[in-house]
Amino acid sequence: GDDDEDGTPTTSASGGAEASALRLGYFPNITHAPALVGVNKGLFAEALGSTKLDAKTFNAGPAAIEALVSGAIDATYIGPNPAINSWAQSKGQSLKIIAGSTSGGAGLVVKPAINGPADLKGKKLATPQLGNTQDVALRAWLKSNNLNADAQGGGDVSILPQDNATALQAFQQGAIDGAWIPEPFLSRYQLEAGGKLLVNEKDLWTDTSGQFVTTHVIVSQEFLKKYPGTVTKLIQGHLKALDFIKTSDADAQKAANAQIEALSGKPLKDNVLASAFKNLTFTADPIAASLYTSAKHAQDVGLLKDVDLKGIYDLGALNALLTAAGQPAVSDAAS
Amino acid sequence: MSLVETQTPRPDTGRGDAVVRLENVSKQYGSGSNALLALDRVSLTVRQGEFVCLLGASGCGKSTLLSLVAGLDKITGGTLDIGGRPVSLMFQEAALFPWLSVVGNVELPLRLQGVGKAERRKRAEELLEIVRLSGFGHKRPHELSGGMRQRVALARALAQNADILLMDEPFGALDAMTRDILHDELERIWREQNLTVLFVTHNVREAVRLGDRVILLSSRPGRVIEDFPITHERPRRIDSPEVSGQAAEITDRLRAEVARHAH
Amino acid sequence: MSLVETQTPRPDTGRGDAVVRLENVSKQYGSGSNALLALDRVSLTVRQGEFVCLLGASGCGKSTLLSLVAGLDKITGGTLDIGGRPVSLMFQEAALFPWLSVVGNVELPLRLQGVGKAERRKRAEELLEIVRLSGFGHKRPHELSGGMRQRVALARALAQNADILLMDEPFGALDAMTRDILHDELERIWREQNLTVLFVTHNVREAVRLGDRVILLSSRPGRVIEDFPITHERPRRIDSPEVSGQAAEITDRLRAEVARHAH
Amino acid sequence: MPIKYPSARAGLEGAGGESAVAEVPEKVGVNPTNDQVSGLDALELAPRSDKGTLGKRIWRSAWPKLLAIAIVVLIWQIVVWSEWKPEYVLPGPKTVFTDLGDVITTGDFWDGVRLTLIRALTGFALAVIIGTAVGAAVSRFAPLRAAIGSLITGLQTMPSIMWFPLAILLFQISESAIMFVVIIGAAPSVANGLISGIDYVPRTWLRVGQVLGMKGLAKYRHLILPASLPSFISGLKQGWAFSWRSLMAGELLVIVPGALSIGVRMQQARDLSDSSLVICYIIVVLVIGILIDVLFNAADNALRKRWGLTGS
Amino acid sequence: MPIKYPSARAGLEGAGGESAVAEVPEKVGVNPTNDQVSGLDALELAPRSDKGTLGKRIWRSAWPKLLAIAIVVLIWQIVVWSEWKPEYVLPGPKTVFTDLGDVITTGDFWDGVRLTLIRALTGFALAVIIGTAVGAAVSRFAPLRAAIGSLITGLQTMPSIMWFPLAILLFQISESAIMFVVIIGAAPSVANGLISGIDYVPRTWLRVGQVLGMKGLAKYRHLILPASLPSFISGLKQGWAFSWRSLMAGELLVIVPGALSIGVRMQQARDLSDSSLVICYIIVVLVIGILIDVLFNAADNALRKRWGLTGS
Ligand SMILES: Nc1ncnc2c1ncn2[C@@H]1O[C@H](COP(=O)(O)OP(=O)(O)OP(=O)(O)O)[C@@H](O)[C@H]1O
Ligand SMILES: Nc1ncnc2c1ncn2[C@@H]1O[C@H](COP(=O)(O)OP(=O)(O)OP(=O)(O)O)[C@@H](O)[C@H]1O
Ligand SMILES: [Mg+2]
Ligand SMILES: [Mg+2]
Repeated sequence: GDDDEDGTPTTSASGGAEASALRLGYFPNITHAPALVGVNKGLFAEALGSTKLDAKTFNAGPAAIEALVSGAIDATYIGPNPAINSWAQSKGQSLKIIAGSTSGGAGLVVKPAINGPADLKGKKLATPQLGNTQDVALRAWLKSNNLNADAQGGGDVSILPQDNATALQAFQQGAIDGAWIPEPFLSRYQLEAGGKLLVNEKDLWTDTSGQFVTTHVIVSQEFLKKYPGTVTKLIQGHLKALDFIKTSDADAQKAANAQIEALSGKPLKDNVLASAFKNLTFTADPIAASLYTSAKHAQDVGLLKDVDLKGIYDLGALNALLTAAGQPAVSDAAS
Repeated sequence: MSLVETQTPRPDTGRGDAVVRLENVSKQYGSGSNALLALDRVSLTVRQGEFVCLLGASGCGKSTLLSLVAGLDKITGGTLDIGGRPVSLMFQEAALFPWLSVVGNVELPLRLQGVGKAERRKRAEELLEIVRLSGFGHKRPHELSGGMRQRVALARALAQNADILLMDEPFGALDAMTRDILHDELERIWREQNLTVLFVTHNVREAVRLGDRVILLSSRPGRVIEDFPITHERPRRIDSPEVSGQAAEITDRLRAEVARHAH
Repeated sequence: MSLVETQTPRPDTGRGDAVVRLENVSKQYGSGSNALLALDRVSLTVRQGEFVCLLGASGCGKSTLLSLVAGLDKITGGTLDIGGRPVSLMFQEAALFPWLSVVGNVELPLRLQGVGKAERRKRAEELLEIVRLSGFGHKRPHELSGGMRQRVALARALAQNADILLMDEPFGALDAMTRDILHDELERIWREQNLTVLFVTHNVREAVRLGDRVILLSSRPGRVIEDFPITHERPRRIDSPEVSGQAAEITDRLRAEVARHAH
Repeated sequence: MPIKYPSARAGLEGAGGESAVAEVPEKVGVNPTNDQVSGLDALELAPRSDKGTLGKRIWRSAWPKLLAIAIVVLIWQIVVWSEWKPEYVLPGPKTVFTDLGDVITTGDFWDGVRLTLIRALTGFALAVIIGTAVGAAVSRFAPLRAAIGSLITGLQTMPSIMWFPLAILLFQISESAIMFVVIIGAAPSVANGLISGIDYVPRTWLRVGQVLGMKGLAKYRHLILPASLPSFISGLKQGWAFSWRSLMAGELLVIVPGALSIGVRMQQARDLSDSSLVICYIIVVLVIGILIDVLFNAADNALRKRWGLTGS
Repeated sequence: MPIKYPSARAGLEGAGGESAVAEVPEKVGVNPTNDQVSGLDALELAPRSDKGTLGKRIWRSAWPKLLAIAIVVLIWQIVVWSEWKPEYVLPGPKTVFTDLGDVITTGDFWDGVRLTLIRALTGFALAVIIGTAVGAAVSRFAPLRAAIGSLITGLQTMPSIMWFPLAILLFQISESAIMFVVIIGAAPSVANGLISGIDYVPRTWLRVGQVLGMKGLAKYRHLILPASLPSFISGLKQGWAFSWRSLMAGELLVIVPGALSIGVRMQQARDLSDSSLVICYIIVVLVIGILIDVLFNAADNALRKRWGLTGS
């Protein structure tokens, strides 16, 4: 369904032009629960009406971004970093963030013997990827505790960017001393590898009352310009999914896990699933403030070039829908 | 043997035209300090339908001469002219293709000429019959003896049905009896098909038995030093007194030459 | 030539002991419908210091016999006994190693025997001198003519300095003159080193010129059909009347045999 | 002291000089019975004797493999027993084989195998066609060789992950994108195998071909291809390895819900740090790899037999 | 109508029958001047003529490559000009080469290259040693061949990512873990190349070796290895490709303080969605791959020359 986008735009009741198909990307990952639930329960299809949903899955942010910018998909659920990076590389032309999806669910898990920042000197800690949210959070946190770590893995604390699965395995074998990771690994480090939660990232985000963006929804600017109506419907479906999660938590967990199983052959363990769901908050608020702060931290530790994030959000459609539903609008302001 | 009937008739250009003409042909291998002058200003004309034998010491440049005529190597001096006629060369080594059976090897030239399957199988069988190897068609080359391989190579060369046939010591590895039989066959085919043959051998009596002329090459660099016309009536016998007599004469000349160039 | 002095003296076991003994040796290639009986109950004894020549039609099993004696193939019947003596075999094809230069090929057996560098270079040069190829040591095999390659193979076989020397048509690709010279050399080496030689050839006069005995093999399956002792005084000349006379006699016998088995 | 060469028949007649064999062992080079122990010699020089029944032959080729497997499993079990690593890091054979049993008894798994194999075979077939064409062209035209000869190996050294952006750019998210990654991984090997085979076609054969008037396609059909077949087959083998590896990476590009390809399952097992499942899939991939290799070896053996074990 | 074969000398003396060449073109098989156009023939059969000065020779081998690069860059530029994709998706050559210039002028980059190359060469060297030993052993002992012959190719088809768990298990997060992944990726190719070479050693040579009394090590040293060198070298080439690819994957495993290896830099460029940088690193990896291939080709050419372009 890669060339369906050229179908003649039809005009919907809500005003914007609509595409014949929407190609939506997401990961078979618990932080993308609204997408998992929405696809599994047919909520997107329901909202999109005559527009066909063509869902694609990815395993990592870069691939999803590559697909988005080369026109292989129109919208995708994704973490904050790939979005910022693409925004920076394209000088603000590639994408727009149109809604939040997931907040929270990250932190530093360490070996039980480590009791505080003082014990971390000379230790090895893993993060998912150099310069990503967790990596930046760890570095910022270390800095605030007067520990230094350089981009090459040197310093008081050695930071090793590794993919989550490898890092967990290394942790299980004692090859690393801890990791700053998102869900579901945050739960798995504790449940499967006997790790101790040293820092819950939630506690660091005091200005946003413990909220920080983990996943949001982006759409390619070209698609947004051409088919604003379809985008609105996508947000509608997204909101329905969020609602579903809020109202029937147990069903939502089951649906998300069923979708994960369908996509990758194996579901998450129940205890991991439950723990992860507990740590995550699913909300349409993109928590813009945390994004700006995280970007600033990244610039501070030298992992991001100066980038102007102004205009990365396009929350008009979302706010219109929220208002219509009698909910408070969300903001794209820095704080 | 029906070999001749099944072949397309060759336009009779009449015996006597120059078919292979070498004028001051030189061939140098390598260059600089490693250079080796294999042939030095060789001039030689072979007429249509002639059977010319080449004699010379080991390493004097006979194989080189044949490969130049066949167009496999390039001359480094002089002029060589074969009028674009099709040439067939039987190499000193049998050089059969190991991935083909014996009959497959013989059929190959016919296949390349687009001869149909049944037809070429028939021709190949006839040729194997001529080299006295019928019944060995399904064998692989490595299952044959040295002499048998050489005979398959001969059959393959004949299958090509070319105007000019170059033969490099074709019968060296054969016993006297088999060789006699093949001499007769070769002479018959040569006559019937009006072939032009350039034939390298070390056996002087063989050369006298077969050739219209016997050419003597000197050693390093190779040069034509003598050209003996053989005028005895055909069919000749290799053990006839005439053949032996002339062979003795040529042998003496050859010995003198080799002794002079003794290296 | 100082070749002999530089070699380790061989214990003189006295001429006359049986060195190679074949009793009812058979050799069958393949099996089932594809079986080919190459040798059938061949019995043959070669004594210490004897020079035995093998004659037979193309494909009669001469090469097979040599490879059995050399231990390259296994007999399928009978008993073969060479008393564990070192054997050297010169193949029908030169089979030189292309990654070695000419002198490298000749040196190889010496190297395998652990002869030192200077020493083996000297010996190799002497051997190349014997086969009249001094000055070609640095060439690569593909730069040689067919006859020259065969001579290098001979030098390599001689370098092995084995008790038993098996030779498969070693001089087939050589001109008469070069061959005469090598006959003399081979005879000298054979005598001086008290070698035992088994020599395959298609040239009957060559066999008579060189051999103490000439053995005739029949065709498919190969069998010993005649054993001619050659008693003429050495040194012999290949064109002497004695040699020619006995050669004619053997040729007649051979022809009769080949004609009987005509295939 | 004479050595007897005992023959099949001599053995029946009574082993007269048998004891003498041991007495002069220093010249084994000429003694075929002694050389028999070395696999290569036995393989190359000994006539193939009685073949036995089909069952016997299969058993004969299978037992060393089974023995090797048994040894590996035994060592593995011993390591597990030694409690060197906890069970969730290095599960024992029993756990793994139970899991494997569970996995391969689901129809779903076989759907995945089918999907993956179809992709692999399609991709490989295309890679062979393209690689052969490129290899033939490159070895035929000197300027082309100078221009892109080295590029071919260069391409091969690119990790397949780096082709993803380009694949997505050119083919969007589709099966074609996977094919692209597979082909670009495997075709260079095929081309290289062919080129190296062509480079080593004996000069004599080329000369024979020229005398027979072979040109263009006929020359390739009747001379170059058969003569370079051994090297070509080994190129195909390598190409298969590359295409399979690229496919495992490429399958993460497009996930077809329902029939989960092997690559996706493997990635998932890794993501879940399910060591037992990871080992299961390692075994599955190994078995497929070995089965395909057995096919290649069969082709190779047939070829060697036809060639009389080697060139003329 | 006779064809003149113009020779070097004849050309100087005046081209007498030159025009006749065109008149009988259907029998080009026997006409060496016509066959000159085909690269293979020219390569195989024509005597190598004057070599020219060193500069000239380098130029002659370089210009087709430069031309090829120029053409690729031109097509790329045209695609960019056509605005098929926005610049941030498919950056133009100018952007990329500017970035490349920036990247390669930092000392840091060269530290990374050095680190990666040292790893690659160490790993490859070890893989060659191990692969050669295994290959020789496997082709020598028939039971070993039956037992693990196919396993070798099987191992090769394992995506390197699947070795990580095992590598970490055995070597923790260390350089040794990278080496392990590299070696297990490359050694099978080397072994396979050697095995296939050994399998196709002409029977005649084996027989000569046997007559010369070669056994054991001497046989390998003086016969098997030189005879199987062509195939061995092509195995080395493939092995290099595998080891380089495995290294790129393996480098993501271990971050050594101080210098960022090429693999890590590449991944980072991808993570940052910096297309221009990604292409930069693709170019860097390609260039390294090509340079190494040029080395292999030099070895190969030397070999072919020694062999008289091919077997005897
Ligand atoms: N490819 C080559 N490269 C270099 N020198 C060569 C090459 N081929 C032949 N020669 C040399 O050219 C000379 C003539 O060789 P050629 O093969 O023509 O001899 P010949 O007369 O056929 O000898 P023979 O009777 O032994 O076959 C020899 O000295 C040989 O060393
Ligand atoms: N490897 C083999 N496999 C099957 N048959 C073989 C094999 N080698 C030889 N033969 C057959 O054995 C017979 C004898 O072959 P051999 O090579 O011993 O003959 P030869 O006497 O040396 O002949 P020539 O004088 O032509 O060299 C031939 O019929 C041949 O076809
Ligand atoms: Mg010659
Ligand atoms: Mg023979």
